Parts: sequence; structure tokens; C-alpha cells
Amino acid sequence: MQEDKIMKRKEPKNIFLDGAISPEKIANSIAHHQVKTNIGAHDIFLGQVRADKIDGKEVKAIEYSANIELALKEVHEIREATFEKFDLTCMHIYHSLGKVKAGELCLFVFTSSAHRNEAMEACRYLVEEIKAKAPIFGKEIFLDDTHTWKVNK
Amino acid sequence: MQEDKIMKRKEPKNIFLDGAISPEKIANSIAHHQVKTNIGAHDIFLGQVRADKIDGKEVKAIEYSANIELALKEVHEIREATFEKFDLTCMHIYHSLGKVKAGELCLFVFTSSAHRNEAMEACRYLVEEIKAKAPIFGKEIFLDDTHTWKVNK
Amino acid sequence: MIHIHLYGELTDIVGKEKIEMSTFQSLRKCLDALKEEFPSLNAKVYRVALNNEIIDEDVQLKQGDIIALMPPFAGG
Amino acid sequence: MIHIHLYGELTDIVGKEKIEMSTFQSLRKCLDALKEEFPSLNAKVYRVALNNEIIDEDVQLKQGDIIALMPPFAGG
Repeated sequence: MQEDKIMKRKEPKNIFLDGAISPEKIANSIAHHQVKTNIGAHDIFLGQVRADKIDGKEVKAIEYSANIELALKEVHEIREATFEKFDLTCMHIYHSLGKVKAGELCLFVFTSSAHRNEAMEACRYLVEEIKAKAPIFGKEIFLDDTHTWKVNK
Repeated sequence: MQEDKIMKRKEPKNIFLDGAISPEKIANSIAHHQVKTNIGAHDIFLGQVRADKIDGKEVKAIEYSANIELALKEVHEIREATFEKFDLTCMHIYHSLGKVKAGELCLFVFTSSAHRNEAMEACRYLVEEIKAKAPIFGKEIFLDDTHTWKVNK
Repeated sequence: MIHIHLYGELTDIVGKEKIEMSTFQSLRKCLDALKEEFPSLNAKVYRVALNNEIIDEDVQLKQGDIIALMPPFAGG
Repeated sequence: MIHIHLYGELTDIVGKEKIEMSTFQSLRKCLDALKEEFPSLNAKVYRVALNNEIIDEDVQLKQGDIIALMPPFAGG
């Protein structure tokens, strides 16, 4: 079990999904943790595409792209660092590629631990690290099909 | 819309559910937010019953009870204070009453905002406040049907 | 009558969730009478609510008051 | 040949996601040649990765190297 865990951590996992992340995927992921009875707390962060108004034009979707190989490498390192820093049972990270409509989900970060502090601190850390270090790009597509490029605050 | 929101905030909402909180309930709750296209970030905290070992005996379930009327009053005040402190689009709080088996979910706190910082800070604040101020009690039932009383750390 | 509502571990000590007391000059006297009847309560930590308000100081009671005795909260 | 991979907004400027450059004495010289071809790049902020490693300083290039030019990240 422990060995299995260590081996799993060594190869970068895929985090990318085609299109929006469905609420059902999140429910399934939660349900899979019910056999792990050493978990006391989960924290889930979800990023949702906003229908932002920019210069009077409304965003209808974001089309995500990434430097996939580098992103997976960076996220792998973030994952390892997070396991070092926090006492977690498990963590899951998913990000959309391609088109995600306003109101749909593009990021799903899920941490689990025996206690709430670790789960919540780790989730926060992961979200900040992913936003800062993963080379992911968002083309904001307006209702009139023109576009601009998303800039994170 | 604004008036509707203010009115809703005035009467204490029920937070209690009979038995475990299902992953499907969480998925439905997430799905309901996809029409709110001003949301950019959700944070979800889930409390899960641990199969703790206490003096060699394993917890198989927690039976939750509460001073319901006072709990609803306290949570209502926590909710109002959270809306004051953080710029949230919405928040949802559910806690189980009755028996919740190890591995099942007993607490569901859900915050949504335009931006991640508000959603995550508010979720953390809510969880701490609910744990500190809501008169909820947990009877930890062991495999041999004896019990002890849960104490929060 | 004063209605006493017990929660969590305190229900184990008293053996039920609700009892009634006829002593009601003051909150403290009422609780003292209760502790005399159930001495194990002396070793316990609990918060007191009077008619749904958490209360720390002693007050006069009146007919029909509801006192809630609540051990440390354990939600979540 | 040096392979240049462009991301995000930079694909709008260059008009495609991948181009090749024959200038490869050094990373800086290669990027200077690229900016001469696409002057709008001068106004842009981007990070550079060489063969999947983020790099800040100038280095010698070799045949087949892959340079990624990445505007500010916008995940989540």
C-alpha cells in the first residue's frame, strides 16, 4: 500500500480533461473516498468560468490551452511538494482543455486528510501554486466570437 | 433579486439532514450554481466520519444530535456575519443528524464568489465558526455497540 | 416548573434528555439542585442556555423557563 | 533547426503555434531574430522554457532544441 503510493507519486499524472468538468465527476470522486475511513476532512476548490464583461463585451466561453508536457511536470512537482508540506491522505487535480462555457467548471482541486486544517491549507496552497506555475492559457471568447486573452489576478 | 436575497437571509434556514450527506446532493448543489455566471470560484468543505481507534476500539458510526433551535440561531448569525465579512455570491451549510457511518459525510459547507480568495477564506471561517458555536454533539459508536462522546480538537 | 434539556454526554448521566425541576429562585440554585441529584455532573464541563440564549451569569428564573445544558460542541 | 512553440496570445502575433528558426548560436540571438520577424513580440511579457525547463539566462543552443514562449499563465 505504502509502496504503491510511492510508485504512483513518481510518474506525472495527467490532469487535463477535454472540456468542462462535470458535477458528476466530482460526486464520483467524493464517493470513491468513502472507503478511506482514516479521512476526516475534504476540501474541494472549483474554478468556474465567469461571464465577465470586458469593454462592454460579454465572455461566453474560455478556450483553454497549455504547454501540456511542462504543465504536467510543474504540477507533478507541486504535488510532491504538497505531500511533503501537509499530512494528506490524497489529492486530485483536474484542469480543462478546450472550450468551457460560462457557468461551467474548469478546475477541480481535491484534498483529503484526517483533519480539516491540513486539508484546507493544502487545497489553498495547491490552487495558488497551480495558478502561478502551470503554463495554462485561456482565450476568452465573447458573444460576438471575437476574443481576448485571460490574465490571472 | 436583491430584495429576495435580503429576505432569504432574515429567517434561519434549516441546515440539518437526516443521516449521511450523499455525493449526489453535493453534485446537485454544484450543478445549480452553473446558471450563476458571476461566480468564478467555489470552495467546498466536507466532514467525513473517521473510523478512529479509541482505547483499542474502532468507531463504526457517529450518531449526531443537536440543540436544534439554538444551532439554527447560531448558524444564522454565523451566516450573516460571513456575508458581511466576505464578498460571496452564495453559501450553503448542511449537517447530519442521526447515524452517519465511518466513511460517510456529516458536514457540507459550500461558498461561492467571483474570486478564489473570498470563497476560500469564507469557507474556512464558516467551518471554524460552526465547529465552535453550533451546539451539535456526536456519539461515537464502536463496533461492539458501546459508545463514547466525540470531542472536537 | 423549569424545563431542563440535556445534550450529548449529559444525557448519559441524567438518563434522559429532558427533566423538570421545581427549584427556580435562580439559575444557580436550580443547577445546584440538579447537581445534588446527579453528582457526576460536577465533573463535567458544559455551557448553559436559558430560553435559547447562551448565558454566563446567574439570573432569576420564571415559570416555564427552558435551561439547556450542553457539553463541548462536536459538530463536523 | 530550432523549434519555437508559441502559447496563448503569442500565437495570435505569430499566426501559428509552432515555427522553426535557423539562427541558433544562442538563445538570445534566436529570440532576437524572432522579434525582428515579429516586432509585436517586443511589447509582450513571456517566460521562456528550453526543452521543458524554464530558463532565465542566455545559453548556447543545439540542433533540435525546443524553445517555448509562454505569456502569463491563466489557469483556473
